[in-house]
Amino acid sequence: MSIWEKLTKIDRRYIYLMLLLVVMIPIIVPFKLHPKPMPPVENLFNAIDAIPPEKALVISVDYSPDTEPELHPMTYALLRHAFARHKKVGILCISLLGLGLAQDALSTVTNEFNSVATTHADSIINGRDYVFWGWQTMPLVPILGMGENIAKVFPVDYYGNKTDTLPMMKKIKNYNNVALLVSIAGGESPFWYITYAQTSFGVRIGVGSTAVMATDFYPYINSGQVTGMMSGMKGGAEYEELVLTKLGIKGRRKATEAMSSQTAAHLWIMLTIVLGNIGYFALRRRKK
Amino acid sequence: MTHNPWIWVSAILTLGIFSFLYKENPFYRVCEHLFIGISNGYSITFVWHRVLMPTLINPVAHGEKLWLILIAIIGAFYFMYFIPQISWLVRIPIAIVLGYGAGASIPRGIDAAIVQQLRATIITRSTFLSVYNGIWSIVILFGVIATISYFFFSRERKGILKPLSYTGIVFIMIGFGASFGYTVMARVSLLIGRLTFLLRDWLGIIH
Amino acid sequence: MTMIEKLKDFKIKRLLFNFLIFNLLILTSIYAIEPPANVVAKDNPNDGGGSILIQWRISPSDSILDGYRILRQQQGSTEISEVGFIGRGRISFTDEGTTDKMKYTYQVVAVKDTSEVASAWSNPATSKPQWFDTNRISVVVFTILFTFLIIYFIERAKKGTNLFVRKIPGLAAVDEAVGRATEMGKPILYVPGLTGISDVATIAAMNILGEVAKKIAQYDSRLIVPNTDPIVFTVAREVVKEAYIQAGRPDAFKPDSVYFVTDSQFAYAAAVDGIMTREQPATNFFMGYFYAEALILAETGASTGAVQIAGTDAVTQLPFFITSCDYTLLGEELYAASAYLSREPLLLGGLIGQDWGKAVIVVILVVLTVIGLLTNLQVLKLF
Amino acid sequence: MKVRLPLLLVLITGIFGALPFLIPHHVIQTADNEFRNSVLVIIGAFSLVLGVGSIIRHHMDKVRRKREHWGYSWVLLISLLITSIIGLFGGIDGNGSLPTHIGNFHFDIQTIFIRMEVPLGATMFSILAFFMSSAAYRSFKARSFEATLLLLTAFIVMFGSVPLSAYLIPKLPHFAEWILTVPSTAAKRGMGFGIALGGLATSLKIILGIERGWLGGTK
Repeated sequence: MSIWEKLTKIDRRYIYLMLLLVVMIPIIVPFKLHPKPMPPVENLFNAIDAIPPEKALVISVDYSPDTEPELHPMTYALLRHAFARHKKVGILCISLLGLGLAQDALSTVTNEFNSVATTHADSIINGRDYVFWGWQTMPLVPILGMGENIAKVFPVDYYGNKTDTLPMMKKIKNYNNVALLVSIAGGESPFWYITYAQTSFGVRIGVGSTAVMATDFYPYINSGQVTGMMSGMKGGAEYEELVLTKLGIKGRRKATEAMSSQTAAHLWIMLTIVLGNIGYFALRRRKK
Repeated sequence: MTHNPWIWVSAILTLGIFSFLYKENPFYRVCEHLFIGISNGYSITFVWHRVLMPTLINPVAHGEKLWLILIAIIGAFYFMYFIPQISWLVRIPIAIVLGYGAGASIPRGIDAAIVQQLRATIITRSTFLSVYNGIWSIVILFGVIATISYFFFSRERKGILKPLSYTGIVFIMIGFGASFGYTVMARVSLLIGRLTFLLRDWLGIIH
Repeated sequence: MTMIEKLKDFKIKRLLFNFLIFNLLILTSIYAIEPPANVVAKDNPNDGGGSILIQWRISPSDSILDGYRILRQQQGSTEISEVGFIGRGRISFTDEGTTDKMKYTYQVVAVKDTSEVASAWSNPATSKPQWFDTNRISVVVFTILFTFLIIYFIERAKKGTNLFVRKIPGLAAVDEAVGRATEMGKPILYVPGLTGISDVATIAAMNILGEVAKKIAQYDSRLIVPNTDPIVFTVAREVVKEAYIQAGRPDAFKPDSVYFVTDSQFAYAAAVDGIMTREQPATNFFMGYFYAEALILAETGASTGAVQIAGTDAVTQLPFFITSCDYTLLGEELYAASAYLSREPLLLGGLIGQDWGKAVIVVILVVLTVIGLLTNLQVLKLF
Repeated sequence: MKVRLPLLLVLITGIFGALPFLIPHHVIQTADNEFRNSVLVIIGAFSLVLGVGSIIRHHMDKVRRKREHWGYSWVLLISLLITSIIGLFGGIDGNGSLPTHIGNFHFDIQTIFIRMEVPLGATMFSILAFFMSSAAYRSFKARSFEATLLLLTAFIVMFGSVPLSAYLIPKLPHFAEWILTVPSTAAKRGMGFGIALGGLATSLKIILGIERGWLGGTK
């Protein structure tokens, strides 16, 4: 058998094994990548950068553990950005399963900041710099209710504090004090925010979405209803890159690390296409 | 390595399914049959606790909506399938489900897939407010017409239909290639998720 | 006064002045907000009753407001209740809690912090349900048009007009594939998609199954039909049984060849993968609606060396069937296939009616685009 | 009776199914809600009996006749039985009459679902990544013009979605996005029109009793 013939007849199991290796090795030892941010991601970053001190960023953690690899890094990146710029952050969950994830992201990122903070002002303090409102049943209740009074929707926060006694909440009453609301979701909750929170209260909406869902949101970016968007692992990685280059915040960049696997997998699949075609053309020429 | 027995169970089942990639084997067969058994068991549970209890048994037991008993009898016609003489009774519940499904899909299908799509495809002057948008809308309109022409069945592909339907298949193939390439990204993320579970939650190699 | 005293005096004066200005600012910020005007209430159109639409002219001080509180008073009652709150910049609100035939009046209150300014009361309005949704006229028109086309051609077919349907590539392979399985002494696998019986793709899959089963009965091959929907399972079994009767071989029908597996998507995929690798079918048919499992099934089938014929209207899954199967029916070709295979006039007539429907769509697209570009007519308002 | 009654029912429920989209009146909307949330749900629940009955019979038969691989049928039957018992008597949240934990070890139906069914399903789903690579290797060959188009667009979109491409060919990610939003949209929309018409025709034929395949071939 000639080498060309061999190229057309690689056992599928070798192809599988290679894919397994190219995905697994970078998970263990990620390589350095610097994704180039696309416009929707940059828009989201700039919108958060421009939040005035009297207004807040709201992050709605609407995903559950099954989409964690794609979406969780986005929450990390947003929190890092907001805390580095000392923006006020409010966090809520539409899905009950999101509570644990939001709590994980908050504690990890606040620890990152507080472990290097030297002064009280540098630290990230619950109630002053951020409030974790928790979860409220039936999505429409918080989505509409926050337009009138956030403290009414969430009388106590996730940790059991009375919400309206928290210093940050003195200024953050409702959507009027929210500069941007980012819904990170594997499902359609960003649509609910667009349909209800935006049309009734005019709040600006950002989206973090899985790659599969992302195409559904593009029309809303074009129409200006969505201010910015991160789509899939790639979107998360691009945001992490912005946080790294523009703010110099290190921290673990999980999406970028996973992008190593993603990149390697894509390149490998592209290589298999090339291999298959080289063999095919070589054989065809010989037959002629 | 974790001491949580459930994580071990999940990890072993994960490996069992992956083993199919090498070849079909007894380990995979066990996982496959377990999967079918559990999924059916879960469906039974779910239907009982989350469907029949709240929508049928509880209301009837409280003396509300007694007409639901009639519906339950119609539903029970499915059991007649196992009795050959009266097995035709199965057609009654099927007819109800099928008829409603067909009827409901007519106006909704026309609205979503025809009226709304026509609206989105037709070009007007305001489409040209942005020049690029205008040009791409023309390409889309042309592509839509070409694609439709590929699916004319009652005419031979002669005359104008020949080049038009050929252009149609060009659009279709480009669309399919794009879908394929795009889906690769999503599927690899799933694999990353599974491998992360094995390496982190089970083996504890990474953090 | 010394220079220093003058300076002090000036400072005090400036302080006083600042204080005054400051107070004035606070006062104006409280009293400057103005109410919205022209509050009009009317029955919310195209609804099932129980809601009233309230519209107003925006408050001149809208930009500094928190929003608007909407108050309602039922005629003949003194009680005033708040029915909602809406953000600044909005000019309408729908009160969805009204009782039909009751008269209500509304007041819109501009709110900033603790200060509020109310508009005048609106006209009284009542809510009532509508029997027809006028936004959906276009849907009705299209339904009537397409229904007419389809019924007309079915009637023509019934009268025996000769109806032409061009060859559909891939279908010629069906005979060949069944024959090949017989020669090899291997079974034929038929997967009827993952959706319920009212899905068009499933209905088409059942029609094709009938034709395939007839051929299988003639050739005396073995058929396997695993199902994921209980109702589709019963229908599939009847269809196969009927096909064996029509082929004159009722005794050859094995009821066990058509069975239910599970309604869980990936458990089903795992099971079919197992069947394909263990039973080694010579031919696999994938007909109907599929989700992500499409490629799992098709790639496993390809690895066993089976001839694969797929057909689906699930556009997102078509690329995967195209790459992994020998023949693929694209979208609508799946529906056409059942007509083409059975040659039944009713199905053929329907197919030709659909072709005319498509022609109508192309004409509408072209004509309205030309009008939309040449004139300023709002053609999109037609829909 | 065996044919007329089902056909009449299909006609009635078919018309009833179409009306709520056009008539907002609450009488119709309430009836429609009740029909969807009670009638269809209950009938659907009963249909599961058919399915589960079939799978149990299929595997019992395998065991009885000692067909090839009959041992695995036991795995299926026993796991089906155990999960059903735990689920039915242990309650969906694990608070039923049957105890579903020993000390700290919980084995209620939700735990079984999350720890067994979910990983099994997720792994099956992730296998797609492997199958995509082998499908790409085997079938993405430039055999014809159309096949080449498929191959090239898949290649461009795949490359466009990795960070590397933005450095090598800065315009590529935008081009990939353009393919998704312009030609791909056109093809999907064009196919959608035909599919919708096919759906309409089939639904009409079902309601009017022209399409009777679902009766099991009884003409």
